[in-house]
Amino acid sequence: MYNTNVRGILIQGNKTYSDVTRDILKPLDDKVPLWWWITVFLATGALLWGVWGVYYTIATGIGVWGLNNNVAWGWAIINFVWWIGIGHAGTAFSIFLLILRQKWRSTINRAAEAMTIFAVMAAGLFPLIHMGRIWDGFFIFPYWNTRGPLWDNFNSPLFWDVTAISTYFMASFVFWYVGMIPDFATIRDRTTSKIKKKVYGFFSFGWLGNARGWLRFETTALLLGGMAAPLVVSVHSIVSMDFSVSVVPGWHTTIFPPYFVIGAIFSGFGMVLTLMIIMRKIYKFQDYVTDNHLDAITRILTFISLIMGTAYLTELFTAWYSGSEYELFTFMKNRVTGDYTFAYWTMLTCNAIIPQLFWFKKVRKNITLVFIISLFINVGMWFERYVIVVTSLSKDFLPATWATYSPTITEISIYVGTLGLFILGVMLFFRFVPTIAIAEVKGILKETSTTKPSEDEK
Amino acid sequence: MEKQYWQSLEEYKKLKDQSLRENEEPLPEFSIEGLEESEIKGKSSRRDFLKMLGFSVGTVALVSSCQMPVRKAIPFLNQPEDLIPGVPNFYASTFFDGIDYCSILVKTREGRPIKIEGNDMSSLTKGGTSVRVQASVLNLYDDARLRNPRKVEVDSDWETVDRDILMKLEEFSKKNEKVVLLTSTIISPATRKLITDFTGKYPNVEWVQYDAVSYSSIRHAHKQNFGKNVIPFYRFDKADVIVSFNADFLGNWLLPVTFTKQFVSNRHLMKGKTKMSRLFQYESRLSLTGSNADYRYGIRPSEESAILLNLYNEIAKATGNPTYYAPPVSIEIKQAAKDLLAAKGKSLVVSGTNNERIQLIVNAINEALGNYGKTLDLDHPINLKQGDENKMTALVDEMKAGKINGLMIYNVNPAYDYPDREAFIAGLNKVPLKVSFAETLDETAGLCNYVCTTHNYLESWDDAEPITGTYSFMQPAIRPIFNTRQFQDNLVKWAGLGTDYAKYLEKFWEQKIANEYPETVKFSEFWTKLKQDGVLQLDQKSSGQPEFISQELSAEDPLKEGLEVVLYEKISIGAGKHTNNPWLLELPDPITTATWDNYVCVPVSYAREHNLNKEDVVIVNGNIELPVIVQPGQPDGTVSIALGFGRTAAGKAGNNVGKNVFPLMNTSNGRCNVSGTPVTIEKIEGKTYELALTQMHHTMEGRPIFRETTLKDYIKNPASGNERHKIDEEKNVTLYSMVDFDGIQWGLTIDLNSCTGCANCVIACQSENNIPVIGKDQVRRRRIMHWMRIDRYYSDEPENPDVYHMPIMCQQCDNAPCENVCPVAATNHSNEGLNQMAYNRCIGTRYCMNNCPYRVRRFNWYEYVNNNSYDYNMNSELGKMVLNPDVIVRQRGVVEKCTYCVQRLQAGKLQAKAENRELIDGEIQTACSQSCPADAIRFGNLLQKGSVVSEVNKEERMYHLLEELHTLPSTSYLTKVRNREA
Amino acid sequence: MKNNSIIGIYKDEDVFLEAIDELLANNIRIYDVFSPFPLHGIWEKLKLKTRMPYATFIYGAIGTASVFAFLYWTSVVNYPLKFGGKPLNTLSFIIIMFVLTIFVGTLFTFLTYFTIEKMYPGKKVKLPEPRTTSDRFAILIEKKPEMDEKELEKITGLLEKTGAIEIKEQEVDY
Amino acid sequence: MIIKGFVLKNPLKKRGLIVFSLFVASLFLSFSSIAQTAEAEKNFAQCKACHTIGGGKLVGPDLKGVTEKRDEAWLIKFIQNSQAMVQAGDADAVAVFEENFKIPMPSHNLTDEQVKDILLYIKNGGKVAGAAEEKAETETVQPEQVAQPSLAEQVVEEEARGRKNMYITFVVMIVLLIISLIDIFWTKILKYRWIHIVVILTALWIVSEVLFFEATALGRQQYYQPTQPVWFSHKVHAGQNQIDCMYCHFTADKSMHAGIPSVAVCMNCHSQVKKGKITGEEEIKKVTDAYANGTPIRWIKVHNLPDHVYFNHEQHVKVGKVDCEECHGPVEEMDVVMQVNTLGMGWCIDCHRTKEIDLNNKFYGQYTKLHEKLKNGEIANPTVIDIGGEECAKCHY
Repeated sequence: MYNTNVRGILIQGNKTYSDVTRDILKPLDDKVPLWWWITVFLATGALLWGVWGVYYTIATGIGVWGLNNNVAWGWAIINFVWWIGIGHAGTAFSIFLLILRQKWRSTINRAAEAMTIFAVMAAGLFPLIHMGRIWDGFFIFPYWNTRGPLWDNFNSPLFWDVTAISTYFMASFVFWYVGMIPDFATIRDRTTSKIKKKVYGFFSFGWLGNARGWLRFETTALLLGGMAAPLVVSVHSIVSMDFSVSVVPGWHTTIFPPYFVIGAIFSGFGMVLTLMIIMRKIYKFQDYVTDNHLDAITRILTFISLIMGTAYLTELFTAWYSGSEYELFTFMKNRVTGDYTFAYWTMLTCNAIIPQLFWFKKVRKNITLVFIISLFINVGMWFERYVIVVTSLSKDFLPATWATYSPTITEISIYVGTLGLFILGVMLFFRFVPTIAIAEVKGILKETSTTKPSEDEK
Repeated sequence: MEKQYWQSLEEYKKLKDQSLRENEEPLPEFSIEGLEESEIKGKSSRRDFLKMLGFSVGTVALVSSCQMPVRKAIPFLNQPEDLIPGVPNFYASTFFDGIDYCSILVKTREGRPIKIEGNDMSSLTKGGTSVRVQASVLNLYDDARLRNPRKVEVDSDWETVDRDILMKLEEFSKKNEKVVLLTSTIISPATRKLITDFTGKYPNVEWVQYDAVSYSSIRHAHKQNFGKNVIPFYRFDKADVIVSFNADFLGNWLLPVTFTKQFVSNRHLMKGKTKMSRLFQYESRLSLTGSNADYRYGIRPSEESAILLNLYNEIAKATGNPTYYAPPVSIEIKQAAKDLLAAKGKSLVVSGTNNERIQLIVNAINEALGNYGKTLDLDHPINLKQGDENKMTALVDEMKAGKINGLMIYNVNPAYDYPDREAFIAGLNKVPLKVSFAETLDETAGLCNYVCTTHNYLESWDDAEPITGTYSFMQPAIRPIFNTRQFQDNLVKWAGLGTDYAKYLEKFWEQKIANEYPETVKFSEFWTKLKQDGVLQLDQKSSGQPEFISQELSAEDPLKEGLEVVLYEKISIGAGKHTNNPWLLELPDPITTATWDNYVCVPVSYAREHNLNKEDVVIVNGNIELPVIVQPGQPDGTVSIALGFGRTAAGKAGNNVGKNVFPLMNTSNGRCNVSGTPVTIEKIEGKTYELALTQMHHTMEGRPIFRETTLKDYIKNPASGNERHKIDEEKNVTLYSMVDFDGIQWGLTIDLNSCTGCANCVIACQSENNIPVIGKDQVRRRRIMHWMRIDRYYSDEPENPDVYHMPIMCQQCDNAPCENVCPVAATNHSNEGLNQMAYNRCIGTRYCMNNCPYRVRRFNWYEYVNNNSYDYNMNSELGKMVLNPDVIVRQRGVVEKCTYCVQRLQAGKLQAKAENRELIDGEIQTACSQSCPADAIRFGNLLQKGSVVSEVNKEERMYHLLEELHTLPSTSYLTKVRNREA
Repeated sequence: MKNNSIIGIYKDEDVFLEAIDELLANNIRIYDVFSPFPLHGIWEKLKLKTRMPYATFIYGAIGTASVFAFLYWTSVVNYPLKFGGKPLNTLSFIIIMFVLTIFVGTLFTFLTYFTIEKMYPGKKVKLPEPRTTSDRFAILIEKKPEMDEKELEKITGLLEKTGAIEIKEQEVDY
Repeated sequence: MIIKGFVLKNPLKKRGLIVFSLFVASLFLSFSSIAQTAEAEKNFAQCKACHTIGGGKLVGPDLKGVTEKRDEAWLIKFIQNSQAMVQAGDADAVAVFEENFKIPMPSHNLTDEQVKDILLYIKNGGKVAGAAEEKAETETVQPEQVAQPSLAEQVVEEEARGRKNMYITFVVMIVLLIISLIDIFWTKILKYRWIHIVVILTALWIVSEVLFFEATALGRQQYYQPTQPVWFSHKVHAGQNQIDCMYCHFTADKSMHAGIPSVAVCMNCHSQVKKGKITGEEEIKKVTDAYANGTPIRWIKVHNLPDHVYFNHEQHVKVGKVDCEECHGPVEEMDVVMQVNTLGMGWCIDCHRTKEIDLNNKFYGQYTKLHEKLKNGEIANPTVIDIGGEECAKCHY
């Protein structure tokens, strides 16, 4: 129906419908491979270390982190923003491309959305444990109480954060789950295992696949997508307002919302790239996640990277143009030069310069290089948040209060723990959920295959 | 009430013992963790106080067992028939620890002192206090305090101790064997009389006064020049030109609170006043006074006499006095000489160096300028620092020779602070009867056979005569917590003059008044008023200006090579008397901003040459290992180290903090001087020691934070140095309408021209607001909890920088950035312009801390109460009694900050309402403004017409900190004006 | 819904779509259609419509209004507190209203979806042809009691003619 | 807040209000008629503990005719500080002291004018001229109060019953919830799903209501009624004997704490009154023993606020002129004191929102804008919140 010739063939290998089903469900049906166990073991270990970190923090006090009177936010917030950024890819992929009717998203969106869910889960952990009195954390909800009743401060970006992130998580999860229902039904109807039939039957909510069902399904998906699309913009805009609403030099800037959203999509796509390359390698999904897909992502990344570079330069320009000595100091003497030069230039190199290698077709086609660059982007985006949070706080208005910050082992453990959580989540997702949206792939099979997909399994 | 109390106490004890036997464990209400049973036995009803511990509950059941001081002491402000729980009582009293004097008011709640305030009726301190005075209330609740008298290292009782000592005393007296009473300087006329009485009874007793840091050469020089062994009363308020040589009179020298009051009284530039004094400071380290000087010159200690003599010659030439040979010096003195000559009779030259040669030159200069009788008052001399090191040296020699049979030591700790402490200890060991009158088992008390455990000064009766003719009165604000006895009580008892010093004191005064001032009517009325006021001024007939006897003046040749050490007393712990006070230990030094340690301040040039960096470790004179601070303003060829550290028997907080440098005292010229000992320092390669500094960056980076101008410019344009203010005001446009206050808007102003940076406000705030002490490690992590801090900046010349002290607390912004970002509405704005902070609502996101441009918000990173990791006063049942019951102790995970002492505001408003009247300007004061010795901090209602703050805010010097951010603070600052030619 | 149906099963998407056209052209009422993925063309042919977008719009509108009402009431009427010199009725409400509108819209849309689809966790269904969720397409034609042999034969004939690989008659219940 | 059936309507609250309003009314009326002696009546309340006017001797002598018997100046001095006079050796004072078994009359913090007023009041035979009718009205109410002595107990009973009902309902709802959940997924006995839904929703609603109610009550002590070490009845003292609250809790208008009286205060009367109406000698003996042995009685504090709340009695009693009953309930009807109000923040705020401030207090003169608004008619009656009574730092610091 929609010409996707621009992108060439989306699914390679002349798959039939049953091929698709079989290929995608293969990881679920096969014996659990050793590497899976090893990864899960390592991830669980990391997670447990993180759980220790969280326990230690809550039991002893935030003092176990390296924060101080001046730098009251540190790794926790850096990691929070980093994870939230990564959590943008899924929604950006599936929703923007859904609305734009980009068919090539079909093979990637499920994994990207899963990534979103786990990343948002990891992200959501940080504001929680970051509270000094987590046991009173429910104060943040404007619930009816017997204190007057006393409500919340609706001016606070943290309150906006709470609403935005919970909405985002809810919307992403619903969107992801609704999309999986037909696939669960496929497993339900196909499997021979009784347990699987029961479990997937339970989660498939009694899916039929009749015409009316599909109509409502598609409409719902479009509606949810339509509503979630502004969320992609708003969530990270609101996260950026945590910073830009404040008076701190280097934070107090109007460029933050677009800059953060773009940055989030950048880091999200970077992470998608990382995961996709691993996934197609392990599961031999080259036919589904084709080189063309990767090529498309790298092109987008090149473009975003240019925007990022522009944003960095704009920040510098604004600082200079504002004439504010505080802004100027933060940018010129505390980022470009100064104690945090390393972090700043790492950020700039990884985010704005290295991805420019994608201009070269040779680089784009070299999967190893693409993989390495995608890792660089992840690192660069982490440093971006580090630069924003730490440099601004450590040297702000009154020089007498300046202080440096370095993380403690507890903070590192919690970060590693969230990495463990994320990887564990992804591993479970690989194992128990069809990693590619079967129904959607089948929907585009016809248009993109060279032969009839209706043959039985080959 | 009184009788009943005693009755109940005895019975109470019985009941307690019974219940212990019956239940095998203490009743829950009365159990107190942390104090041993034996330690508090006999004081059982203290337990009720212990129970109350700071939280605002103040259980009223205590009425029946609440105790007052044994005798009814008449409170200062109002006369309650009784002690009312929940209502503070104020007792006028006096702080004197043998070194510093201050007239104070003691605020007590439910019978326990919780705060020291300045007594503004005192003609000397005028309501000011110093950090040590503010923090002294914590010494009352020091865990290191002895609970009982001791006999040979074990607790004993008074009967035994009395019997033993009396027996020995009589024995020695019969045999006429020498006993020495070694005390600190005693300024109490009654005690002096008592000692005379005591030595009258026991003629074999000799009285020696000893000061760890001695100023005896001033007395000796005046003896030579005027025939009077006195320290004149300096009048900095009458001096237009002050030239000070190593006299840190704003920080430590003699009467710092008085001198600060005097000094700033001549420097307030309000309501168009354009005259202010000029201070020249020649000094061998960067002192607090030097940091406030208009002209400051770094000199080597050995250069001082030469410079002074040159200065003298310059003046003598102009005044026609004889001149003497003076070695040439490179230091600029022309300006000082010119100004001094221009202000004859209105100038003052002082030197803090304990060197007779120097003091004689100083006297000669002052005489040549005609300052005696004008800015130096010989009729009302200062009675502090009466110690004479020659007597002490003789005593130590005699002790070593075994000629001393008894030594009674009161209020001094020579085993720690005597320069040749080994000699003292060796001598002490040869003395058969060693009696110590000490509150804690300090280094000296630990070596004694008997420790007659003394009261804290807040439990004692006494009087004081800091300068002749001006009296200050000390009365107990609490009944003794432990089984202790005042030093004077012992003497009274042993001399057979009764049982009780209080009665002796009253009789002494009755006689004194009857003899000297017979016209005074009823003594009982006089006595009541004295206890109410706490201070007394009695006119002394002037004996006339004595004849000046010229002395030959000479100067030593300055050293050119090597390093000379300058020892100094820190603003916080002084010479070691307060080393166990955690508040003081954690008080950042006003100059270095270091807490908890002493260190070697080395000059910038020396550090550059020898590749020394901050926190490198050096060995001083081959045996003292100390970290280094590269100190701007430290003169070349000198290093400075603080005294008072390195104590081994101070208590849990003060033990083994820093190193003892008393052995480095300079005793070369027969006097014991803090400066001038040649030292060597040697870097230990690769070894560093992290100091607990509160400030890492020392310049303002050209930002308009601290604004200053010179007097010349100020006269031309009162807004000079503050031009930014107008521009910022004009730029202040807003989307929203301005906040509209009705009736009350609290405001605070800080006059940077008056503020000396003495940090009194920091401790006053800590004491008032239950601010925890967090220890060295946490300070290193930059988590100090002080709500109020004093930022210190240097100007760009590291060799001799200008120093800026800037007190900063919550600015109570009307457009507070912190308020906007709190998600749970824990901080918001009150209708009185306060930036409120509801601790119980806070969930600890710390967003407000980030968004406060002034960085005045503090986070409770850990539970600092009842936590063994933070074993300071808040982890001790005794120490917690100092907590202010009106202010909550914050939980872990909560952000806290200055509230303009909202508890005081509420109490003050309530008083006005209850008395059905309007608020009077100045009746409500915050803790910091109440006791500011420099009158730099003023507090009041901005909306009240004619209130001090609203008037001050009209000054052209007024600006708000970071006003370009449009935070609209309620706190304002006034620019500093330096009295400089250019 | 329980009835007896004639089920035609197809293998190929194109054949299946043509078969539907054929059946509709022959005035045979198609009871339902099953496919492994959404076939966009079918809905128009079967004249299927959904009013969910309207519902979502209403949810959103209600969300916006109620959130604003809540914010206004709490911070202006019920317990007014001053924050940083901002007016009580602040611009900040816009952000919360925006986000919570989406929240309300999303939540109620998917609840509506599950409700009208009568889907819930653990619901058991028996598909007329299990392979329709994988690689088969099915057309269901209700076998009404009033239908005679001829009509039935016509239906099966048509199904066979349009390329059904299997035709069965069975009682369906889903 | 709690749905019907769980709500405990507090009958005390209403009755307390009536009593209070009558009290206020009588006060007000008498105040307006002869201000001076009305105050005297109030002041005389503290005398009533020991003296009567023509009612015979209690602890101290009958005061009828005392004004004729003694010189006014002497009386003023004696009332203000009797012990000082005794010790000073005033013959009359010593005589009176010894006549009355050497029970010292506590000194009173009254001005000369106030004492004169009281003497006038005594002269009038204990009546406020012109206010007799109102007084009668108040008196007629009093028997009613006394006639229903079990009000406090009723509340406790009702409260207990209510709680029991609540817990039962809670358990029933949980069971219903589980059953319907099981049925909807597994057993499927009931065909009509909407019943399940209704049951589940109702159960969830009620369960969360109960949980909310319980969570709110955490750390609060409404209806707390501990047994005290001495069986002391406020009903007898404050109710029947009409002793003024402030006679014993004399610091309530001076301090943040109302103060629990020392044993010495009890002994003012109980050095004479050795036998109680209800408990006989036993309980009073505890008090006299405590006094003799010097062991304070360890009362149990009934009304407790959390540490983070600063509450000041002086502000409310003296400045706000809030009656004791408004917060403490009708203590004069309670044998054993019970906390009748929640003392929660919402409860405080509710009062602050409605309580009008006394604009006659000169302190409020500085609120010029408020006065302007008042003049312009923008505000009718300024309440506590108009001067910041809703703000954090008024109670939390």
